[in-house]
Formats: sequence, structure tokens, C-alpha cells
Amino acid sequence: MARTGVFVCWCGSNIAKTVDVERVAAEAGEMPGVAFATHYKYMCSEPGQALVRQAIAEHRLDRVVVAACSPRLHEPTFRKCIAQASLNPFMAEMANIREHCSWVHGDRDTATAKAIDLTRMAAARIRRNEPLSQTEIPLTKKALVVGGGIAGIQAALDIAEAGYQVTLVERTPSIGGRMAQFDKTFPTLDCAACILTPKMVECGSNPSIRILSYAEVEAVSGYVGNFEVKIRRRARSVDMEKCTGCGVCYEKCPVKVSSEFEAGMGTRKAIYVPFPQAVPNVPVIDREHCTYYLKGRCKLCEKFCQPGAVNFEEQDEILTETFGAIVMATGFDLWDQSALGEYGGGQVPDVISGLQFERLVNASGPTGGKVLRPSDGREPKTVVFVACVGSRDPAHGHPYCSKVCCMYTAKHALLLKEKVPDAKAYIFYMDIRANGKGYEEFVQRVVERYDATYVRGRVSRIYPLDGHLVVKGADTLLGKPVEVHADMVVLATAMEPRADAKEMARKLGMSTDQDRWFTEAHPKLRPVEVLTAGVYLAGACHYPKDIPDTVAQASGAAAKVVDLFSKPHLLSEPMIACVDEQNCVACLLCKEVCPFTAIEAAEAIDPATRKPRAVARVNEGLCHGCGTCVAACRSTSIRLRGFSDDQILLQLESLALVHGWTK
Amino acid sequence: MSAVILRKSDLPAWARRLLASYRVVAPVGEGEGPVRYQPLASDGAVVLDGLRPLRAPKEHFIPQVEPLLTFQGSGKAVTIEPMAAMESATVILGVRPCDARAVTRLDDVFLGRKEADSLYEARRKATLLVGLACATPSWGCFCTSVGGSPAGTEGLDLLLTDLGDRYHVAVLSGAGRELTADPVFGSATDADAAAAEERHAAAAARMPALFDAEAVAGKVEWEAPVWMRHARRCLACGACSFLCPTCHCFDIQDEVTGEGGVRFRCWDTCQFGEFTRMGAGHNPRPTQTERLRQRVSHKFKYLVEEFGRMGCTGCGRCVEACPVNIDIRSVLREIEGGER
Amino acid sequence: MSNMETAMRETAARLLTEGRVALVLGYEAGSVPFKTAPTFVERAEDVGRLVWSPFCTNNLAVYLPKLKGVGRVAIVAKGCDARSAVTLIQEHQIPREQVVIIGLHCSGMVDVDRLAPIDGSLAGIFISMEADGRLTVASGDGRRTLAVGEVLQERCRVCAYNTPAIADEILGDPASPMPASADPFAVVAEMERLPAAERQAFWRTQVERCLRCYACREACPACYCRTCFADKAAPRWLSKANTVDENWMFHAVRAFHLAGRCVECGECERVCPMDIPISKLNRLLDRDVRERFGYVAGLDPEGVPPLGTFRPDDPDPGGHEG
Amino acid sequence: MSQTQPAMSEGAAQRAWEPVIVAFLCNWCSYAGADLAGSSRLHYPANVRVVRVPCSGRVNPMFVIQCFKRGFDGVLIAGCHPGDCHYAKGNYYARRRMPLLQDLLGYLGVEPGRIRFDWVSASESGRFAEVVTGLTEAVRKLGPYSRPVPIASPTLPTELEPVHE
Repeated sequence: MARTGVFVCWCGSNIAKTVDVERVAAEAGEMPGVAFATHYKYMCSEPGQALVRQAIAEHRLDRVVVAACSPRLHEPTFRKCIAQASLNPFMAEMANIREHCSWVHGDRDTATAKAIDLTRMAAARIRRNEPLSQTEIPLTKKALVVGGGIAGIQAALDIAEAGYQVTLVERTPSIGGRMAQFDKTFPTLDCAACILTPKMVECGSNPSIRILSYAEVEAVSGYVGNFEVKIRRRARSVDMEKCTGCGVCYEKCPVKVSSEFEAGMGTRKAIYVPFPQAVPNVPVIDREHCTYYLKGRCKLCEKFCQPGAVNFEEQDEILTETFGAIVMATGFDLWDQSALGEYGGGQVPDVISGLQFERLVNASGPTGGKVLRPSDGREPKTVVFVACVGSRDPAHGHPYCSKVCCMYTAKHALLLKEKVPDAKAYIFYMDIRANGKGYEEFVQRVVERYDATYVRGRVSRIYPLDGHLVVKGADTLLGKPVEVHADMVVLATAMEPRADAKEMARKLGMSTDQDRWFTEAHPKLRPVEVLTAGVYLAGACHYPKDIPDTVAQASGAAAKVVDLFSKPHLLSEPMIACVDEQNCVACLLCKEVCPFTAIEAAEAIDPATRKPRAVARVNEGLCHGCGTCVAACRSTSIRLRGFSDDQILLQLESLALVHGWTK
Repeated sequence: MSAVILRKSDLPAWARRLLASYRVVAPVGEGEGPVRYQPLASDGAVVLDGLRPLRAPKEHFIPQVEPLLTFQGSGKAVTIEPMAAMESATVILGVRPCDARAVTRLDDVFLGRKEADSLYEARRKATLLVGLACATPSWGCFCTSVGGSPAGTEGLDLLLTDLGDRYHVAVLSGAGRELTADPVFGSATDADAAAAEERHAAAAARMPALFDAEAVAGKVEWEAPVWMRHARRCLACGACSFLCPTCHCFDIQDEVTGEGGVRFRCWDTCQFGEFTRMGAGHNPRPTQTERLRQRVSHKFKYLVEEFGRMGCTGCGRCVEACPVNIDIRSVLREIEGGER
Repeated sequence: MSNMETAMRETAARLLTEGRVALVLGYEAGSVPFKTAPTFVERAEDVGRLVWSPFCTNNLAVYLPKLKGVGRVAIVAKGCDARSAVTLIQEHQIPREQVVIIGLHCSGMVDVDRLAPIDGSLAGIFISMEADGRLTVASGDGRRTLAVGEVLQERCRVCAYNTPAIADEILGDPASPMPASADPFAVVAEMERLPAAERQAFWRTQVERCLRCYACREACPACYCRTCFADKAAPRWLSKANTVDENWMFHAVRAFHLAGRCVECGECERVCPMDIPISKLNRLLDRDVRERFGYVAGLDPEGVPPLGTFRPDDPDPGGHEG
Repeated sequence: MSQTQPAMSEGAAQRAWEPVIVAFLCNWCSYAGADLAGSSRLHYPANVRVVRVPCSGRVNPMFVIQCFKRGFDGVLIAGCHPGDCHYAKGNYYARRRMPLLQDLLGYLGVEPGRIRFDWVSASESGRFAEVVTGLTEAVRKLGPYSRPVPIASPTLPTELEPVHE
């Protein structure tokens, strides 16, 4: 039988003025399980706490109810207090007779009656309290950054700078990401490579950062502090240690393939580095196109490789490592314009994407920075830019704004004019969204000083005619149709989540929103966290972002990781769910409703049959104790420690005794 | 044995007069749901025609829930208040012969052992049973196969036989005779007696015996495939037992409220897995096979061994209520036929 | 013997002979002409036991979770039974590959009570199926021939899924849909028209006679919990005392636990010895789940039950509707 | 059988009927909103007895059913507004369960006015007071909810009156 002490606080006159505290204490003394009850002027004061501790010793109390203010205020106080008297801190409960009673009710009798009830409920509930403990969870102070674009690079650098080990996993042969493909950045027109490459190099040379390029995350298990991650290192066919980066291999390679880095505007070899400044500067062999892999002969690269770095026999390698935190910086894909039949369906060579235009104007691009149209290599004089291609367009699956197109389209018009001074830019747009530092001014400059003609309206059709392109649209401001004969059209196609975003989210136990972007933990207050503790977001895998926003979020994510790593170890959440495996029938509704993917299917031995049987199991590292699973469980086989069915039912029963059963 | 005559039109008047001195329990058709034996209100109508009521009058001897005592305590001081036994005299009207016979089987269990069950005893002693001969068997009925008859008199104080506009009332006990000491009763002629006989024979003819129950008792075995054959489809509900007029197993529970509460007993059944599950989880009757064996063996073997008569009166309620057509008649026929 | 019965036996024999299943779950002749009984056929030579008639009312899916461990099981399934199987697959009670669904086009099951002759007794009744599918019922009162459609169970009259939603084998000619005139939710609307006090009185009267024999629960394929909340000792949600309030809670909770999962097979109500109109409760939530969440139970084995998911734009509570 | 009923608290018998309403409040929003109502000294009727839960998703519909089984007069379930859940999604599941439960209980004769499921944020102290006041008034208008029938022998003379009229 419980030996509960009830301590009724006056809170000066805050409670005592409206509630007859003496009577509450007297009634409490008669309640089931209550061994001692008293009242005092300020329970939270040091003398008040001393009184509690003394009563625990004197009356051999094993649990304590404090009828006072809100537990949100003083629950920690009294937990600490009874811990000092050698009770488990979770053997304290509070009855909120101030905020929920004395401050909101005027009539003394009514308030006293309610205070007695609230105390009764707490005294009933506490009979089923159990000692809870927070266990120390060891913390692996190594971070995994997934994605080697500017977001991943920034996060990796910040974490490494704070003194922690970082592994940066990049799917392609080199880090650098989208930003490496860009020419200049808006609104300052800094050369993208000039500001990015130093960071790439720093990444490559920082001893705390290990870059695993040409690698992918295969599987993630575990939880915050201890994620076990399987990483597939795809076979490069070139020994990272031996290769000097001389480049002879790809000079000699006879196979030409359309280059991903050049967005299809240029070519590369079957053995290649994506771009000259690649980090690591070690080529890979594209086995799908390499003659040796296709036909079993060639090996020219091997023949010319002096250090003997080429290794055709290399196999994929699976690394399994433990990380304490994960930063997701997997970036975005561009929507494939071939879905747009009315714009030529990707079949008209001179209708290109914004990213392809970046490569065209880039000095290190396939044309050496000359703007030449793909079909015939002539310099275009009239170029139409179309914004919102697929974005803000629910019909094409992107109801959202891609956010960066307004700005880069303006930048493109400017760059065009700089490269081809007699060219004319037309920009079809829906709205101009230039909300960033210096952005609006930039757009104005393009309009005023670079002679760009902005046409507000949608382009309905683009088709080739006699060596040029007819662009048909409407000017919604003038309310009449517009037709422009252009030499080239640049489409600002929508940014969309990576094709495997959902798959990746599933691996990490994250969720994605209706557009498949990774979902943050809270849209306002926790924008870099996800619901899986220890996983953070950086950059456009979360939602379309430009470079400054991406870098800011990456630094935010890094700060979260550093904050996590600054602790000696993690403490488990004491009030979490646990499954009664004997009763669980593994319908797994709990798994469906868990916001934290903390519940998984598992097996337990059935004592009756001695055979394994499916059950649900709670991963204690992931559970946050919300109790949504508990309420979903039909056989009530999940218990939420601290908020168990027993505790709540007793609260209700204690009320029923007084009220429900009387006529 | 004497007999009297009660005109049907006089039945309500008689029932009302009984109410002056007795609690009267009778089949009452009440709105929706099946006809049940319920306390008759002064303006209530007794339903005596139709098939036997879906629920036996068993619940008036062993209520489904029955408080045994209340307790109130604080610290070491506990006060216990046992329930007083009922003393008010009761007449149950319209009891079918199978159900009246079933009461005698309950007597075996609750009164026939060393200690009588005081609550049962008080009720039983204060209760008179006025029977009604069955005219129409229900499809599950098999009283004739277990030594009973649609006009059986065992356990009854009076037996009414429907003769169209009147009842032939056989007086079977002294208490029964007192009940008929009422001006509404007339004397019965030989023709009435013959008519009653004729009705009894006609009803019995609709229900030929299906097996020899005496023979079955000797053939009930512990290990036999017949249990598994039928029990495999058993869903482990309690419909058979709860409707059975002789099933009497109960559980005792405490409803604790604060520092006091009530101890009650309530029907339980060997068909529930919980019934034999022990505290630590072990269950000596782990499947429905053992549970079906228990139920059949109890009625046709164990009670015979203990009291010399079986615990089934062939009312057929279990046959009709079983969701999966486990027909105890088939089980018994297979046992009788030596089909193992 | 009907064609369906022949096809069923052939299919069962083939599945057993080929070793594709360890057991076929079907119906055998019952102890009386208007009953069949669930049966478990494990050898091809026993398939002759299998029968098919408008009396095969049991939902055999109830046995599927109990047969874990015997290997792959074939189940003879009407539309409603197949929906139950879908629910069980969806809720991880049976792996899809461990069950072979022999779907039957169903024209409805007979409400046995509606066959009773004048004296209300089915004792000694004899039933035969005519070639045209009609039933001849012979009793002491004489013979009458009637169409199955005249004596259907209520749940069959309003059934919209008499063709199995999923099946591995499908037998019989596609059944014509049940008459569309019957609105399954008419009973719900009728109940809702009553004032609250009358509804309360109605349900208290209904549940007052509940014996808590749990036939409803045990006959229900969706009630597969190892320990029902009703039997749980700690905490004790429900007293074993069957007072009207405790019975009320049992039925309220059972109805809620079936929300979005009940396939309206109606077995709970059929097996209730006390004639408690349980379907009337289940059907309310069936309708609600359809209206609120656009979800119909037992159609998609891959689907997520409506209480296991949500939409951010689900309607917000409008406070009390007083 | 008065023995099975606990003694009424002193004074309870004299007082006229006062509705008993159980409020399940999520710790992060609605409980905090109720706290703020206290700090703001807002007054509302004293009929609500609060059960603190971590999240509205924790509220098992069986708790609500239990409340009415025990004869309480009203139930309030309040949680964070959609999108504000401390656990991100718990309230969305509550928003699926509770309306179904309200429909079910309504169908069983518990007047809809006795159950209120609503959002109250940590800053909505005024709203909390309004919700409680509104619910209390609605329940008061409806009168006492059906009181439970105690465990009793059906054949003991004192309990002979029919269970239902």
C-alpha cells in the first residue's frame, strides 16, 4: 500500500485566500493511500521543501503530492526535493490548485471543493506511479553529412571547425553540387567557382573531414547519438591513394559521353572527373560506357596511367559506421521539361533549362563561356526566358514556388547582355519575387540597365519555325496575345525533391510533405530539425532555397550538431512507451501513428508455445513519450510510463467515487 | 395426483392475485429482444405461448451477478457486511419441464454437497415453480433423449397443459395445491386429463429420442478425437454455457472503490480461455478441445458420477445458440456410436 | 450438387494435391438442413465434405489468425469474408502469401429466422435447393418454395461487395449486385432521428440484456486481440459484473475499435443470443468513416486504416454541436 | 445498496446538482493555456477537473467512454492547434478519433453538447475560459447525465424496481 504524503501550499495568500487549505489537508488525510497530510505557507521555499523531506523521513512516505501551483512551474523543484530525501524523483505529483483553482474561482466553498477533488485525483494517480530513471546513452561524437553541395560542405566545415569528426558522403564523383555548375551568383555576381572552390579544397584538406564521394547511404538504424549507417562506396576503378590527378587517363580515353555536370550541353569521357576543380581530384570509370566493361578490351587508361592507379577489378564496398548525428543536405532535382509538350517536349534543341544556360555562359563550360545556341552554334540575338515552368503549377505537381527562378532569370538576362551586347531578353513571368537582400535592386537594374523586357503572362506554346522559335503567350497586363520570334528559349524549370527523397526519408525515419520535401520538426521554431532526433536539414532537400539561405541553414544544422556533441552523453527520456509483448498482437497500428518512427515490428518468444511471435517494440532512443500509440492500441498493450492507463483511470475513479455514484 | 382447470381468460387475474403474496417471475415479452423470465409488474402480461423462452429461469436462482459482501476499510480496520439472503417468496410461472428439471440439477450442486450455498438455498426454498408443458419443440430440443419429456414434472409444483381455451393444471406438491386454492380454478374432468395426455403424446412424438443418454455416460473418454473434431471450429464464446439452464460455474471478483468495495460472483464458463488460466500464465486447458471435453464430460460423466444423474436436460439452447453449429446432439451420438 | 460446389471441391482438391496449401477452410453440412459448419479440409480425399449453399453464413476469416503456423491456408470466401481477409492482411495478422482466397460470387445468405413456419419452430424442417436456385421448405405445415432473395439476411440485402474484392481463384458466375434500393445506412439515419434521450433509453435497453458471452467478439474476424480490453485485469477497464453501464461500455468500445475496420459481415449480430442489434452500431461508424475519411474497410490490402493516418487538412472540430 | 457507494463528501449531499466535467488537456498547449488563464485571473465555472496528458493524441477514446460509464456529465479534450503539436502529429490523430467518438456517443444517447473537442494554445487563456464556460453552460442545460446502476442482486427485495422505466 502506498504511503503518500500530501502537502498543501498556501502560496502566501494566492491559494489560501480562496481555498481553505486546512480543510484540503484534512480531507487529504482521509484519502486512500495517504499516510500524512499537512499545509504550509510556501511549499517551494527552502523551509517548505525541508518540511517535505522531514515528513518523508518521519512518516516513511514513499510518494509525495504537492497541492500548489502548476506542475509546469514547480514539478522539477519537487522532483529534486524528494530526490534529496532518497525518493525517486518521479514519485512526486502536483495538484494544480492555484492556476486551475484559486486564481480562477471566487467562491471559497466552490474553490475548496474543487481543490479537494484535484488533490484527490493526484493522490489517486500517484498510487500507480513507479520509479523512473533516465539512463545515460553513450554518444558517438562523429557526424555524417549526406550530400556534398554547398549545404553539406558548409555544415561539414562548421562541425569540423568545432573539433568533431565529419564524414561527408557524396553520390557523384566530386563534391561541389549544383553551385559548382553555376556561373555567377545573384545579386552580387560573384563567380560561383571563386567562392565555392576554396571551401571544397578546405573540405578536402581538413583532417577532421573525410569525404566519401561516389558513395551513397544504404541504410540507417539506431537513434540519436548512435546511428548505425551503412554506406555503399561505389567502385571508382581508380585507386584513390595512387592517383595523382594528372588527367592523362581521360585525355586518352576514346569514349565520349554526354556530361551530367554540363547538363547535357557538353561531353566527358568514360573515365572522368566531372569538372576540373573536382574534390577529390580522382577520376572514376563510368562502367556503363567504358569499352573495357562493355567489350572486354581497351584499357587505354590503364596503359597510360603511370602510377598504376586504374583497377578494373575494384568492387563496391559497404562501410558500416556509427554516427551521433546526421545532416541531410541532399539537394534537389530539376523538373524534366520533356513533360511539357507545348514547349517542345525536350525535343527542340534551342529550348534549354536555366541550368543549361548556366553552363553556356560559364567560362569553363562547353562553349568556353560563349553564348551559342545548341542547334547550330550561332549566337542568339533574341532570347526568351520563361519563369515558373512547372512551379506554382498544381497541374504539373508543383504547387509551390521554386523561389530562386525570378532571381536567376534576371541574372541570366544580365549575363546574356554582357556576353552578347546586341542581344535582347524577354522574360515571361507570373510575379516577380525578389525578397532578399539586394534582390529587388538587382531586378530593377536588369530591367533598367540591361534592357530586359518583362512580360507578365504565361507562355502557351513554343515551336520551331524557319530556324527560329516562335514563342506564343499572353501579356496579362495588356490583356492581349504576344508572339516573340526568338533564337533561344530558357526555361526556369521547377525545383523538385530528389527522385529518391521518399526512399531516403524512409531510411532515416523522417517524413516528407505532400510535395515530397523533407518535413522539418516545426515550421517556425525547429526549421533545421526533423522529428527523428539527431537528424538535421540543410539546403534545398527541405524546400527550394537560394545559396545564402542554404548556407545559413547549413550553419544552423551544424550548430545543432555541435550543441548535441557538447554534452558528455545523452539522457534517455524517462516517460516513454513500452509494449506489453505478451499481449501485443502486432497489428502495428502503433507503428502507423508514431510521429517518431520509434515503433518497429520485432519478434518475441511466446512462453506458451516457446516460438517466436511478431510484436511491436518501442525504440527507447526514438520515443518522445507523446502517447499517441498508447491511445491507438485496442488491446491496451502499450504503457506510457508516467502517463499510464492505470494512473489516468485512477484519477477518473477517484472522482467517480465522490460525484458519479451519487444521485 | 390431482388436477384442476384454469381458463386462459383467468390467467391474468390469477397472476395478479399471486402478486399480493408473492414475487411473480414469468416470461415477459418486453419491447425488443427475446422473451425472458422477469419480475412481473402488476400490469404486466405473461407470455405463455410460443417456444420455450431463450433464457432459462436459471438467473433467478443464480443471478449473473450477485454481490456477496461489501467491505470498507482504512488501515487495519476493515468492516465486512455480508449480503442478506432473500426471503421473499417467489412464484415462477410458465417454467418448461426441461428448465424445471434443470433446477433440480442446480440443487445437486448447490445443496447436495457438504455445505449448502446459503444464497441459493434461501432463494430455492422460497420459490415455487409453475410449469407449462411444451406443445411445440424448438429445433434444438432433445429432452426425450436425456430422460425428460415435454410434459415432465420433475421439480415442478404445478404443470399447466394448454388445452386451447384453458389449461389443465396438474397439482404436483402441497405448495402447488395451495397455489390453486383460488376460485378461478375449476375441477378437471377425465376428458380434460385425456386431452392433456393427448397433447403430451403429440409433443413427444415430434421429438423422438436421438440417443441413449445412459449409454453415453459410460462412453465418455478423456482422449478421443471427437473433442478435437468438434472443438476445432469452436470460437470460445460463452453462448452455450450462459444459456444453459444447468451450467453454474462462477467467478468471484472484487470491485474496489477507494478503500472499500463489493465482492460479487458472476457467471463464468469453462469455454473461456481465461477460465483456467493461472496467475503465472499457465493454462491446463490450453485449447478449445480440452474445454469442450470439460463441458461435455462435466454434464454427462462427472455429475453422473457424483449425483447419479446427468447435468443436461435437453433444452437445446446451446445447440441453437452456437455460432458455428457445434451440436451437442451430434457430439453425443458420435460418443454413443463409439465414433472416437 | 451445384456447379459452385463442384468447382469449389475441384479447386480445393487441386490446391491440396499440388501442395499449394496445407488446409482448406470451407463449409460442411450442418447438423440441421438450415445450418452449415466451418470445416478444415487437409486431405484432397476429404474435399467431398465441402458444401456451398445460402446457409454458409459464417465468416471463415475469423479462423485465419488462429491458423498461423499450419502453413499456407486456402479460404472459401464470400465478398464479406474476403474483405475481412483484406483487413487481416492489412493489419499484419496474416501474410498475403500465406493465404489463398477462393472467392465466391455470392447472392446472399438466408436469414434462418425468416424460414420458420407458423408455429415458429424449425424443428423437423426439411430444405432442398431447386435447380433454379429457389428453396423448398418442407415442414409439418406443408411445403413452400421461395426465392433466396425473399428471405435474405439484412446485411446481405444492403451488401455492395458480394463479389470478392480480392481473390486468387474466383468461382461461379459474377453475381448480380444486390438490389441497390436498400440503403445500408437507413437504419443509422432512422436512429439519428430519435431524440438523444430516446436513443439513450433504446441502447440501454438493448445492452441491459447482454450476457457478455462475447459471441459477437469471438465471431468477428477483426477481434483478434490476444487479450481483449474487456478481459484485461490490470488496468481493469470493464467489470465482469454485467451491469447495464459496463455492458454499455463494452459495446461502445467494441464499436469504436471496429471503426474503419468493420466489413459489415454482420456475424456479431447474427450470433448474438440476445438479439442485440450490434450492426446498427457498427454501421454508424462505417458510414462516418466513409463520409469523413473517404475510406471503405477491407478493399485494399496495402491501405492504411483511417485511424492510422491523417491528412493535414482533415476537418477541424467545430466545438460542440449542442 | 448503500454499502457499495462511498459516503458522500460532506456538503455534497446538500449542494444542488453541479455538473462534473473532466478535461483532458495536453501539457504543452491547453494545460499551459489553462495556467495562463490562472495567471491572468480569468474567472470560469469550477466544474472542470483537469487530467493532464502529454498530448491530445494520448487521450484514449476509452477514457471518454469510461467517464460516461461513471456518470460524469461532460468531457473536454483540448490540444494544440494543428501544426503546433509538440509531437508534430499527435493532435492530427486525435482529430481523427474524437469526432468519430463524438458521433458514436451521440448515437448512444450522450448528447453532443456534453463532449467538446477543441484546440487551445498556450496563449489562448481567454479561449480556454470561454471553452470551459461554454461547455459547463451547455452541460448545465442538458442536466445530469445518466448515473450508473450499482452492482446489485436482481432478486433482492430492495432492488426490485426495473432497471429502466
